[in-house]
Amino acid sequence: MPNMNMLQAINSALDIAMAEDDKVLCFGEDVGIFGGVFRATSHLQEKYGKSRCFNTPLVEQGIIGFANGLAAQGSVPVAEIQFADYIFPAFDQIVNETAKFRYRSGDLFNVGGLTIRAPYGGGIAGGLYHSQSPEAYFAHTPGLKVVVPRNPYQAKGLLLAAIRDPDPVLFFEPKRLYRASTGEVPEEDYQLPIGEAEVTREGSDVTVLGWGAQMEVIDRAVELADKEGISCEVIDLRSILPWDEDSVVESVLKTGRLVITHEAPLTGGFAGEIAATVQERCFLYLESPIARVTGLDTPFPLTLEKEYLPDHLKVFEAIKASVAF
Amino acid sequence: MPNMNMLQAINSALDIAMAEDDKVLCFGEDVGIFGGVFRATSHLQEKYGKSRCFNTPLVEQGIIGFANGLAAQGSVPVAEIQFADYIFPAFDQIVNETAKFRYRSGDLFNVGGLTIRAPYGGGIAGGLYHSQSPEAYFAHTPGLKVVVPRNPYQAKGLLLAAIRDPDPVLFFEPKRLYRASTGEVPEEDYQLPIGEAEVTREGSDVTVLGWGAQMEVIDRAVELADKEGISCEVIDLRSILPWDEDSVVESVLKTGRLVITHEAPLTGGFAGEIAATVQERCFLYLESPIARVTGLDTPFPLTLEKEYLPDHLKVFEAIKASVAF
Amino acid sequence: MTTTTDIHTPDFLRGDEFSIPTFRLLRQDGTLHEGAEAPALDREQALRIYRTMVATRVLDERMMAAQRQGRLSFYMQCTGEEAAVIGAAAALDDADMIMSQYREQGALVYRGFSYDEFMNQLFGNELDYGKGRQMPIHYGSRKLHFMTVSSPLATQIPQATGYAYGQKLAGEGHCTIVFFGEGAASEGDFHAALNMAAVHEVPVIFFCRNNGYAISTPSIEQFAADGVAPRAFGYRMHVIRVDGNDILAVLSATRKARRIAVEENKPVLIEAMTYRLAAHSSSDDPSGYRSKKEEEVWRDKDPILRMQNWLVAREWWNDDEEKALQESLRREVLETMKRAEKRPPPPLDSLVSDVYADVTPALQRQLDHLKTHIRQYPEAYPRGARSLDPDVKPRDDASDADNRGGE
Amino acid sequence: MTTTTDIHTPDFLRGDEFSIPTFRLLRQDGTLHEGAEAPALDREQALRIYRTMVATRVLDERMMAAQRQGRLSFYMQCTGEEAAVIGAAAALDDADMIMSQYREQGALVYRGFSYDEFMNQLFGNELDYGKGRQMPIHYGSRKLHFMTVSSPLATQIPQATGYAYGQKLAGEGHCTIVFFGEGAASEGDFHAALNMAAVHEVPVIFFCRNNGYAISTPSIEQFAADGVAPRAFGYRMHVIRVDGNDILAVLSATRKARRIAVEENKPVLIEAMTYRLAAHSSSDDPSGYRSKKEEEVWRDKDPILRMQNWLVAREWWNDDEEKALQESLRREVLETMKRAEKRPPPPLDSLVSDVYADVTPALQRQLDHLKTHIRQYPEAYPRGARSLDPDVKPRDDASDADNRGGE
Ligand SMILES: Cc1ncc(C[n+]2csc(CCOP(=O)(O)OP(=O)(O)O)c2C)c(N)n1
Ligand SMILES: Cc1ncc(C[n+]2csc(CCOP(=O)(O)OP(=O)(O)O)c2C)c(N)n1
Ligand SMILES: [Mg+2]
Ligand SMILES: [Mg+2]
Repeated sequence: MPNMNMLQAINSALDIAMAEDDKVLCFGEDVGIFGGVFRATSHLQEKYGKSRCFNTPLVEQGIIGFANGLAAQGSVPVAEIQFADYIFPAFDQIVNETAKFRYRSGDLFNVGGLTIRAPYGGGIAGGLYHSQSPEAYFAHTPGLKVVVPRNPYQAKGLLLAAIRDPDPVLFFEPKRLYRASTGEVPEEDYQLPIGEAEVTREGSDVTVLGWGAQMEVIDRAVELADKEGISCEVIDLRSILPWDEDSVVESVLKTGRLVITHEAPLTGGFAGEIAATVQERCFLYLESPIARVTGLDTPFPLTLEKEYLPDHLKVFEAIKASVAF
Repeated sequence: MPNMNMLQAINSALDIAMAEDDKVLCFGEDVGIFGGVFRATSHLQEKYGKSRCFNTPLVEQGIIGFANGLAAQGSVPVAEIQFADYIFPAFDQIVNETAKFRYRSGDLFNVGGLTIRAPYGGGIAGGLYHSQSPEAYFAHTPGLKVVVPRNPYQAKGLLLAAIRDPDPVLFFEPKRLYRASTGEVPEEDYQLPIGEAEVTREGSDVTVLGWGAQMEVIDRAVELADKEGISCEVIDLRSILPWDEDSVVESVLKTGRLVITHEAPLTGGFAGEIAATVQERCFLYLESPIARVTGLDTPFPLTLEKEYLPDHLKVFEAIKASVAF
Repeated sequence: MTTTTDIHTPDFLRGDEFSIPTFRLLRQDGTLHEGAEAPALDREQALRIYRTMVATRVLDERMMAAQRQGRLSFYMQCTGEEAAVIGAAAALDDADMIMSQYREQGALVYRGFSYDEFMNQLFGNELDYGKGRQMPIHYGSRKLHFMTVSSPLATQIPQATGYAYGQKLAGEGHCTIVFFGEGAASEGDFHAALNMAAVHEVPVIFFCRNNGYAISTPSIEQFAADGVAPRAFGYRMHVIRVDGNDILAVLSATRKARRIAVEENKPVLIEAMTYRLAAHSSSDDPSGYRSKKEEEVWRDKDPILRMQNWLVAREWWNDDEEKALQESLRREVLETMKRAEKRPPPPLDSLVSDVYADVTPALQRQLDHLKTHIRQYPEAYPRGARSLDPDVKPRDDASDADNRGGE
Repeated sequence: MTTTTDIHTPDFLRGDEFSIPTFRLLRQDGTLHEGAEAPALDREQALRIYRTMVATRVLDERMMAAQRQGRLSFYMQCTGEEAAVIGAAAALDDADMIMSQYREQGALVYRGFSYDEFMNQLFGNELDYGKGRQMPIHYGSRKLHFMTVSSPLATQIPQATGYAYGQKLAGEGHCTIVFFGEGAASEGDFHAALNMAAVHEVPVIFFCRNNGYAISTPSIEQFAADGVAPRAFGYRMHVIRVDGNDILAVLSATRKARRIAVEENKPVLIEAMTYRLAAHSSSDDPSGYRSKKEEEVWRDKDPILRMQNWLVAREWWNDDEEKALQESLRREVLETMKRAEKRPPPPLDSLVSDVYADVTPALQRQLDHLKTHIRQYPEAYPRGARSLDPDVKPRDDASDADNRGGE
């Protein structure tokens, strides 16, 4: 099996999807000949022609409006938003249109073919507008699916699943892992399930939950905890919407403790939803308060990014506090 | 004290603010001579002239972009979005610009003068696009304040406070109460505090929390509970962001139980944030799981609106379940 | 990039360098303008168009009356704009996609949407294709290639660009027409849509109904320019302005637009100058923002009468036929309305279906919980209860209609 | 509404009915075009402008080099567009508001922003007005009436309309100029801004730098029309296209634009035709999407050399002065850079200030919690730890610069 970084894995998924189905199209700002500013769409225009892989004008609301129309027509658009921070001009098209297309028409029309890819997250010295993690904004929107991969293998399998999923999917790619995360990735076609969390490590004392780039942070924290004799169960949520309540609940029923971490600000972040659900479903089994380790309730900073981010030390401290409660 | 409905109370607040300060401007779609589709800005153009109260072209992103610029210049814009469902085209201007203006400039510039008014919520046979409650989308955005009044008295006092607040405020008005809710409202100027919840009824068995139009629903549920001998403490959160954690926690430490209700869908709704925070701060005092009574995780329906909405019976059942746990 | 001539003095253009003329064929009295030539139109299609216009008008009048009686929560009329909408629809292939704003029911009538189908949507009953989820007038029909209406303005415009791009790739010779008001054209989505369509050479017809108002806002407060048409120059897009009350001109212009779209893969902008004769919607009262006199001027330009005059002059139509048509249509409206009103609401399960292709486990749990609750309080939820137990008689309260929004 | 002439055949306009000429005064050799007249410009202002252009170029060259050495995480150059930006700034009153996109540092230099001030922002140190929160090049200055740069494209354009509306109400005779690229002009916010400015008669100058590219996307994939200028017709707005490498033409056009804006309260659109000579940013490599040959063509149109030729011909400038200026500027860049690099980061408290006018109790709790944590692991947070205990030496890792984004 070849070794790939996350960008290569994503490129491979797009390549397979486009080769298999003429209806799959990739477009967005600079995704054509340049292959996107991160090069996720490299060589696709060469291979599949300008009508299937192309630059769009610089207008996110137009990109998603166009993609909604294409999907309603029966095409399978994979639209790129250059940075997740720039998805907001398309918020109306996503939240009022994409999400509600099937419901409002009584399933006469749907945009299930649509996938929206966007690099998200911090750790790259990007400041306010190249670092945001907007998953929670979309997770409050029935009709959307939201998926975040943690490594190249996951990225390829989940992206292929997203493209073929009968519902519209927002696919947020942890950009600080684009080149940093590498691993074995099958060259051929495969899919990973959407809507299912994955237990990446079993343990008994506390459940530690995250997604995307935070999984690496969690792994480091859990190693520190391991050295202190704390046995952590680790869950990668993978799908933020719909999320796999049952797997999380099952784990917490076993460990009695839960630490959730994400980069987005605390207030209104998706950890709140998980904590609210878990406290309800595991009430009598919880041995300590569910802890959230997140970004601060501020815009994303630059010089003090390290201080802002929920890193392994902060997660480690939360694990210890949870177990010691 | 005169009796006013909520629209009259809002109109009175705008009138006072414009009379007092030349820098206050009101604008939006149809707010000029027509006074807005709900008539909240009636007579303001007559009184203060077309340059201070006017129709804008039909473009929400422009209305808020324009308002941001005006506020940065030192004016005090009160922009109306005709329905909260139509605020999403302005999402980028609000979330990336309004919210981050002061922070990103190190306080060189700010848009603290800005107030955005929008009617929100269901119960008027409005279906998907005249019923939404989008407060949670904004509550995940540090830098914004989000306020929701429950009756005419609150509406006037909170709106005057919002206009004068040094930070940008989103002011969501429960439109089903516009004419339905009436009460005594002072003619003169007064303000109610932003960021503070209000205990509207004291009780000992369970805390019931909501905002806006849900407060009426809660009142009806609490009466039913009262008849069954359940003593409810009722809290109107009033400010969703920043929210008054301490008052809520104080109440739950006393009652040991919490039921939260909002019209927006469950997943990612603001009740999740409150539940997550309260379970952490009141862990050892909770006698039952924190319950959330909300809209379903679907777009807002029409014919089956009654079935969809978190009405007094659903809140009542949740109260009973919480106490019986 | 641009290759233009040079100037050496700083002369600003002012936007008044040119004006866009209005294309007209038919006078109000039914005669043609001098030099005008009617488009090819046989009796059959002419009558299909005319009957559609009358059927639309009758539907609108009756349903607005029904709304005032409280039988319906909300309604919007096409009145005054029938020629613009129906003339455009008649110029298309019936399999071309139509994306409308909300005031284009005439196009649906033209394609064969029955009064029964209208009524089911208006009353949100179990036969409504939209399953009673959207407000009245949010029609849609897959078989008639008419995209379900969505309330947020202008969102359909870039969607039309995308839809048409897909049609171009599919290569079956179809195009998309997208309708919108001169108000909606102020949205950012308008700019996105036209620019992308021009860059990507998409077979789409942008059809702007410039009816003078966006609710209460007159077009002079909507834009400073001479209408919407001049914007086409900014995209190097084919454009025409047409008398929107002139069925022949609209038909002719849209036919030509369709040829440009389908044969050259070029987008086209049509601005139809017309007037919203009725209130914006059943929630609106125009007396607060415009004069009766202004309305009268436009009532004299009624597009249906104009076509009737033309038909009568050709002896394709007469008073008796008119009377018979009106009567049968009125009867049909009342009958279908009664049928639709009586039909039960959509089943409770429709609350959670179609959010996703499959109902998620969490949604199923929410539905189950709701069912338990409704069984506990059946009187409080007559519609839901009836769905759970079909023998329960619906006992809807009329308060929905009183409580409607103000838009 | 519109009063236009009538036509009776369906003739579509195609957008090629007119073309917008380019206003030019100065040839590359420093002589004026025939018939051209230089704008009023005394030696002092001419040299202020020229020195600004050179200071901008030197800053850009040095900082891009510093970025390549890993001293800086990110940089963007104005190179090739100095005449457009600085010519426009020079035409204004120094108290007019400037809202820039991000490539307009020349306007800041013109207003007197010092290299020290630039460096403090670029290195995000404790003296950065923006408190180290935004990426390099996001300058702002309240005293110089230069709005802090914000990365989301085009958001500043409707803000400029609003700002200028406020200026009009204030009645002090000021206007706002807003800069943006031809790429950003595709955003919906552009349409909103120009339309609202025209309707509300706002003293704003929309200044489009059409430099041929938006990152890798050439302008022919950005729009089908002849540039951005023709869009003005859609708003009935004054418009001029100007040679953006011609300082005299830009100055002259913008002066006239300012008069129209301030005296007539009318918005104006200026399209400056220029070229982005450097990469989009330090993260970009243009060799993947454009030819060296194309770049060479534009290098021969260097706006600074062009002005130099003009100045030298008038004997307002000579080689020695040039050499001395270049040397002193280079020295100053290096000195100020060293100073800025050494300065400590902003204090830890700056993480939570300015979110609101006052720090909320919840944010204060989050900060307190963070402080406790940092005290526990000071080595892991050298910047934060130093702020808590100023004696701790900063031990920043250089990985920031390696890990930068790809834009
Ligand atoms: C995004 C959005 N903003 C506001 C509204 C509320 N609204 C509904 S119709 C309307 C006026 C539309 O005017 P126009 O586009 O000219 O169409 P017309 O009603 O004249 O046919 C407004 C403001 C909406 N539906 N969507
Ligand atoms: C809303 C938004 N979308 C995308 C980006 C990413 N981006 C930054 S610069 C740029 C190109 C801008 O091109 P143009 O406006 O022509 O300005 P230029 O760089 O040529 O000066 C893009 C796509 C952004 N910053 N904001
Ligand atoms: Mg209109
Ligand atoms: Mg450019």
